[in-house]
Amino acid sequence: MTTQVSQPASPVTGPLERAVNARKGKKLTTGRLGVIGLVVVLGAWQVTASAGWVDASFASSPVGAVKALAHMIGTGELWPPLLSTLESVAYGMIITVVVGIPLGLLIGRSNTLYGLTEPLVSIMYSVPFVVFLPIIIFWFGIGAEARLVIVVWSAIFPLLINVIAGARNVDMHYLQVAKVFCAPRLLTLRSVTFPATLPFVLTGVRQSVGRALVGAIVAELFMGNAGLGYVVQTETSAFKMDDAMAAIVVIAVLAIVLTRSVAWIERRFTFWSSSV
Amino acid sequence: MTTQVSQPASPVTGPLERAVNARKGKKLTTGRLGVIGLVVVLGAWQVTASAGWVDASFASSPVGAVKALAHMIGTGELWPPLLSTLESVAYGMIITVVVGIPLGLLIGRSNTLYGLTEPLVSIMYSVPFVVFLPIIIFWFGIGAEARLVIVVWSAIFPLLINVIAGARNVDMHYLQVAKVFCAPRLLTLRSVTFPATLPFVLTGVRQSVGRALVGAIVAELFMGNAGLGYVVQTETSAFKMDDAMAAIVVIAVLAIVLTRSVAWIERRFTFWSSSV
Amino acid sequence: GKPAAAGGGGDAPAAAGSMSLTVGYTAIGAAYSDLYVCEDQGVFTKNGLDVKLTLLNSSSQLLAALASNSVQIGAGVAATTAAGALGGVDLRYLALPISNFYVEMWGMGDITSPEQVKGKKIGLSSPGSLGDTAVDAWLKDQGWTDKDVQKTFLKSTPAEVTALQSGAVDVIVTQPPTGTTTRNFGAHKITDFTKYPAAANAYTATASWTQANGPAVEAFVKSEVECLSMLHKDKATAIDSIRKHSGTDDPELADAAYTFFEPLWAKDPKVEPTLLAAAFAQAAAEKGTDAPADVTTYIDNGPLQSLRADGYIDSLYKS
Amino acid sequence: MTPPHPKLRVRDVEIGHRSGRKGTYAHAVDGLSFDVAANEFIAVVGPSGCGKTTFLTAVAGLIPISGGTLELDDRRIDGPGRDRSLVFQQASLFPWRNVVQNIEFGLKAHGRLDAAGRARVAELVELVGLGGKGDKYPRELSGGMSQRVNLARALATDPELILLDEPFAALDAQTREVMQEELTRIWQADGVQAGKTAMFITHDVPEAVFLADRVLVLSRGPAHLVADIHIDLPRPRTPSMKRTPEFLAMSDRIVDLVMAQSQIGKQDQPGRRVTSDDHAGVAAG
Amino acid sequence: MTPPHPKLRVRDVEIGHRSGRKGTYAHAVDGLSFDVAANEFIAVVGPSGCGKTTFLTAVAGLIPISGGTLELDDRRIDGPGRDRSLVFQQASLFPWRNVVQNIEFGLKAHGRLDAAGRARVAELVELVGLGGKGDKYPRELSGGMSQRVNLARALATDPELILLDEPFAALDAQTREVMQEELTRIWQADGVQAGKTAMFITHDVPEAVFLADRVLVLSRGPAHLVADIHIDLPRPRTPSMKRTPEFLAMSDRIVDLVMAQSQIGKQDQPGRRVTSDDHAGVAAG
Ligand SMILES: Nc1ncnc2c1ncn2[C@@H]1O[C@H](COP(=O)(O)OP(=O)(O)OP(=O)(O)O)[C@@H](O)[C@H]1O
Ligand SMILES: Nc1ncnc2c1ncn2[C@@H]1O[C@H](COP(=O)(O)OP(=O)(O)OP(=O)(O)O)[C@@H](O)[C@H]1O
Ligand SMILES: [Mg+2]
Ligand SMILES: [Mg+2]
Repeated sequence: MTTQVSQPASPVTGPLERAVNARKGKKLTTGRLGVIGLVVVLGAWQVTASAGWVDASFASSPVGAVKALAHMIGTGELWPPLLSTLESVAYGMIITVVVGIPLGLLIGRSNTLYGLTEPLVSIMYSVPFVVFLPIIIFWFGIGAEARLVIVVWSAIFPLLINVIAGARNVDMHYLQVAKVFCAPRLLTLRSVTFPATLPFVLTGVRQSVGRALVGAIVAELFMGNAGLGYVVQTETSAFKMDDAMAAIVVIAVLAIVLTRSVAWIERRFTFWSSSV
Repeated sequence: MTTQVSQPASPVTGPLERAVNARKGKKLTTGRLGVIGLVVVLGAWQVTASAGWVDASFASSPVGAVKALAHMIGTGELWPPLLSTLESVAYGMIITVVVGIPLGLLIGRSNTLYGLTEPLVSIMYSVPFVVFLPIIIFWFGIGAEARLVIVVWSAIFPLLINVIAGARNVDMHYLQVAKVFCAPRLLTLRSVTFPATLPFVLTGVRQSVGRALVGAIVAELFMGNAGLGYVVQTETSAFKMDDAMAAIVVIAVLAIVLTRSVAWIERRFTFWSSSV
Repeated sequence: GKPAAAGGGGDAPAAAGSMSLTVGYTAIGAAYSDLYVCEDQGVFTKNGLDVKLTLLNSSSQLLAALASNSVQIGAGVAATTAAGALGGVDLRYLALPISNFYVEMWGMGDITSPEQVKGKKIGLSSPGSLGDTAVDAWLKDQGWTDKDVQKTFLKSTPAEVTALQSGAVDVIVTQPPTGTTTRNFGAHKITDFTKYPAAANAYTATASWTQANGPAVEAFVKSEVECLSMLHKDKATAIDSIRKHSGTDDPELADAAYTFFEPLWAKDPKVEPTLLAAAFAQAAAEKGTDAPADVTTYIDNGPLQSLRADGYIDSLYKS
Repeated sequence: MTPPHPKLRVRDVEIGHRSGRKGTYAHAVDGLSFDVAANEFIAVVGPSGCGKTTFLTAVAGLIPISGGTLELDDRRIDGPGRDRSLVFQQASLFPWRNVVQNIEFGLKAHGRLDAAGRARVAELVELVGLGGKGDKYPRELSGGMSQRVNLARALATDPELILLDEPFAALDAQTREVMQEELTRIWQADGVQAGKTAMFITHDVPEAVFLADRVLVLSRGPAHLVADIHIDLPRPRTPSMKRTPEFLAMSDRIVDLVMAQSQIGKQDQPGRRVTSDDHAGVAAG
Repeated sequence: MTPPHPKLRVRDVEIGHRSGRKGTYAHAVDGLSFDVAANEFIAVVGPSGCGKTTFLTAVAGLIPISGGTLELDDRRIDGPGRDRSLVFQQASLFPWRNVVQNIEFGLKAHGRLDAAGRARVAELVELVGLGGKGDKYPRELSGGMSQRVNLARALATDPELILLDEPFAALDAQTREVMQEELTRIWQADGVQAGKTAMFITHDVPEAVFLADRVLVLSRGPAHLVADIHIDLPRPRTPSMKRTPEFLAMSDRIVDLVMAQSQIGKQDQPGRRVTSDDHAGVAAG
């Protein structure tokens, strides 16, 4: 994704430097720019809070949140909820990826399966799982198992929808090659449909990671006695907005770290792709 | 997406019939299959409920839900909350699509913008907006405006992430054509990047619709006095699971109808595409 | 329509003298029957108010809604709203229709007495909810700490009941008439918390709004007093409203709820400073700050006093 | 002329495409009939857009025919088979596989990617002049290089029937000559391999004459057979034969036939001269 | 030989590609120098993979050069310009636009899609033999048809410098001849339009000789100039010229030059015979 010398921004200026810096430069820049973007937003937030345009007792402020965070790190209070949340997310993502990608490819490449599952996927994605909480509790209790169900439920549908869409949009030419060589279904799925779908898969995984985090947090909000979501919940109800925001900051950092990992995988596996 | 005679399922059997039925057949089938899939799931649910594997007082049952729904339709109770929810979803989707697609294309085609916004998008997508509810209420109140904010917040990020990913994966050849003819940035975005990204855009819109519905329902759950989510909430807390499930059924039907509309748009606008 | 300007912070009053207001409450249940009756019987309208009732999911959302002036008067657990007051939202407590913890503890199987709950899992709706605060009071009364039980927050009543039934928690704390439903699943009542006095269900508004909208406050308090009297005197009307608003169309359940709440509803809903002080103390302990020495500054009993003084309250209970 | 059990039997074949939003149906091949014997090398020529690719794709089993009979070894073609392979007109390489992996694909699909298979792939990489470029990815290849990978991929599975759709169109003279020679060698079954049948689409008539046992000339679309010309030049053929009068005459005749079918410059621009002298010139060009 | 102010000035040009996961840098063009005068028709030939497309893409302004000077009208080329257009080797049509819309794209990009523009597009559709197929979408086109749309798209903007990368590779003899004639006509600036400069990549040496004022022969990659051959055949040229001895001699000479550069069948297979007789044969083929 990142090495295309043959595609400078238009208009082409300073071709030589560009060609030389292209690879390393761009990577660094993305990281730096991200920091800039964050700093701008945090700055704006701090300014609005300091200037009193928002009430810091509701919106907290970056300074307050960082102080609270530092305190949480200092006392070590941060680690148990963080680990608890990470555990849910990790297990949930493993299940989601292992189940979601092959299933999505299968559904996407079969008109019958697609027809059968399409409305179900729509429903499961569009009905907030909050309304199914009693059933989840009834079947899975309120422990780690139920949290896992919620994380997977939350994470798998964005992945499925993306993988299915990708599999249905695979370039016909690739499939024809597979067909002409009588490639077995599994090989076609693994070596043709999957790589051809990779941009969709990775977009799906990226969203899944986000949704897994949301799922974990919400599970903790809704049936928690542990985890970052639980911290947010209790601190908010005690109106300790700085502490709540500190937990949210941790969630945000998690989100960035997880997404970056996916981006790294993306670069690693789609280097052959021709764009950007 | 549907007319490729040149791509029969492997192995090719009965080529003639296939060629003749290809177009109409497949469309009908998708619809029918979807119904079959739903009926199977509903049947399983009814059986588990009747057999007592789940307690119908928690999980309701299809028969109970349908009865309750019929009653809600009979008394006309259904329409005000349905309209209220639909209104939120409709306005939310208009904003989401109008803002999300161009913004996503812009971000995806600019490394600078991408770098700047990437972590923010990750955060906004991965931090459940539930934790920001107090801030949303503080700024936007608890009326239609706040509901709209929640719907858009909920809906726009899946769209953005998909459109950005699509725009970053546009086939280099297409962009080179645009470049060689010195196409202005706007034309390139509209006539090249956008159509080339369409499969991603539509996957994003599809998810957006789902998320908009979730957003509307959750907004109603959390600060409602109207809408289907509110109905679910009141009926659930009164333990009238059949009625709650009836509202959920309506949400599910909405989900299917909205998704189908997107699928229809998809067929309408990507007929030139070469797969499935 | 959106009730008020956005982003105004806590000091943006609605148009001075406006008689239309939004009242927020934080749970669905018979506890708010006074509001339901006021709306159903046109009491608000009669007193010149244009009131819209709105459900908010938690007391922290209620605080935000009050501070942004999207809700003008809110009904919530005083201990939780007090945390907001300590956090800088300048609140006034206007009325206290119930001054006990109106929740019960239900359990399954062999747990029959409160003592057996030690070390067990308690299902609650959310942190800072009435049930949560009630459990805290009860723990203190038992001489236990919150280490002695395991609180689990499940957000919604059905989730609590499900968790109880499936054994995920050992007991749950809920508002009537939910518990009565639980009985159908084999649960039994272990204890109720009505014996603990508390500023349970307090009506709150921001100081600035209260100052700017004296007539509206008076009209609201007057309506409130009248509706409480209707609850006491007219069971049929009360049950109708309960059935209509709390979603319980089962007459038996509505009756049970009424029977539970009737003795708890105050006739004169004045804000008791001692109860409020206790709420503030609890909030301060939670927050790790000092409780205010004098909570009376947070109380605005003025309208009630004058209603009492001119004999209006008494007149409601004659005949 | 036609053996009783031909390798490939084409009778009144009709193939169509459904196209556009409304799904209108149009014939690309209509009433095409001929037979191919085992071990024959068939070249197919015809005007651009007449239906050559469509027909070859049908023989490969990728699209169904809508009428007539299409039989391979007396069995109806109703899907792709391991006995056939196709050099696609558009290279259609997998961008996520490098040169070697692309060439290996067919063998992998057949479950034959053993040591011998790998050796064959390595040999093919050299053969198509990509030695040392085995680890390049498709987007790093030039047009001609991609086409050669495409060719090598089809040859790797050692099929009985090789279908080639303009495989040399993007190659320079030297590379083209070497490829022609290799193709002939492979087709002639050197060493252990059995003899093969080849069907070769090209626009280069001298190339068709040089390589083929028979040249089939297709009509303008929808394609049917216009001429079936036996090339009785002796084998092995050497490039020097291309300058002989017989060769030139044969080429000219076929070029005339193709030109008579071409849709362009006829009805559209009726004023344009099309003399037999012109044809001869183009035939040599 | 070289005018003082050439249209295009190429001096020691060096172009590279970064490739693979590790981003190794490899030269595709190295030390290429020549000039092109205004209104010249230049044909470029060279072995497959030598760097022709890379160079043409740089002239189009799509990729930067990494060394040397590349000037058009005395100004450094640092991006695409409206004065140039490119016929891509891979047709690269927009699959979401039909034939007419694809051809219109350049005009639309220039903001010149008025009535006259539309008329020109309609004319081009006829000219490339796609009359009546204007509403077809790319996936419904044959290989040759796509290539013609690609050609028409580049011609539609009426550029001063036309860059063509093997535009006729997939066309049959008749279509190719008509296209050659049309290209010559457009280049010669019939009617109101000003004269144009053309740079044309092909593997068909006789075609190069037939069309060009000068044929540039590039070395095996990284490409530099091997020969710069003036073709002094009179214009207008007729197809019959292709059979004259001068023409054939010229072609043979160029084929020899290209073959000497080709990487295949030389070091890789040293045993293969490459005689000048062979070359001649291929040159005519
Ligand atoms: N997928 C398709 N849908 C609709 N029409 C098609 C499709 N593919 C090809 N056609 C049409 O069928 C006809 C034959 O196309 P085909 O590709 O077989 O031609 P061809 O002989 O291979 O031409 P060329 O020499 O240019 O490659 C053309 O008119 C083309 O427009
Ligand atoms: N994007 C790229 N990345 C890396 N290497 C490339 C890239 N494009 C081309 N190359 C390499 O550059 C060299 C020249 O390629 P180019 O496409 O210019 O050849 P060409 O002369 O046009 O060949 P052909 O006649 O086969 O089209 C080749 O070795 C090729 O592998
Ligand atoms: Mg073809
Ligand atoms: Mg090239």
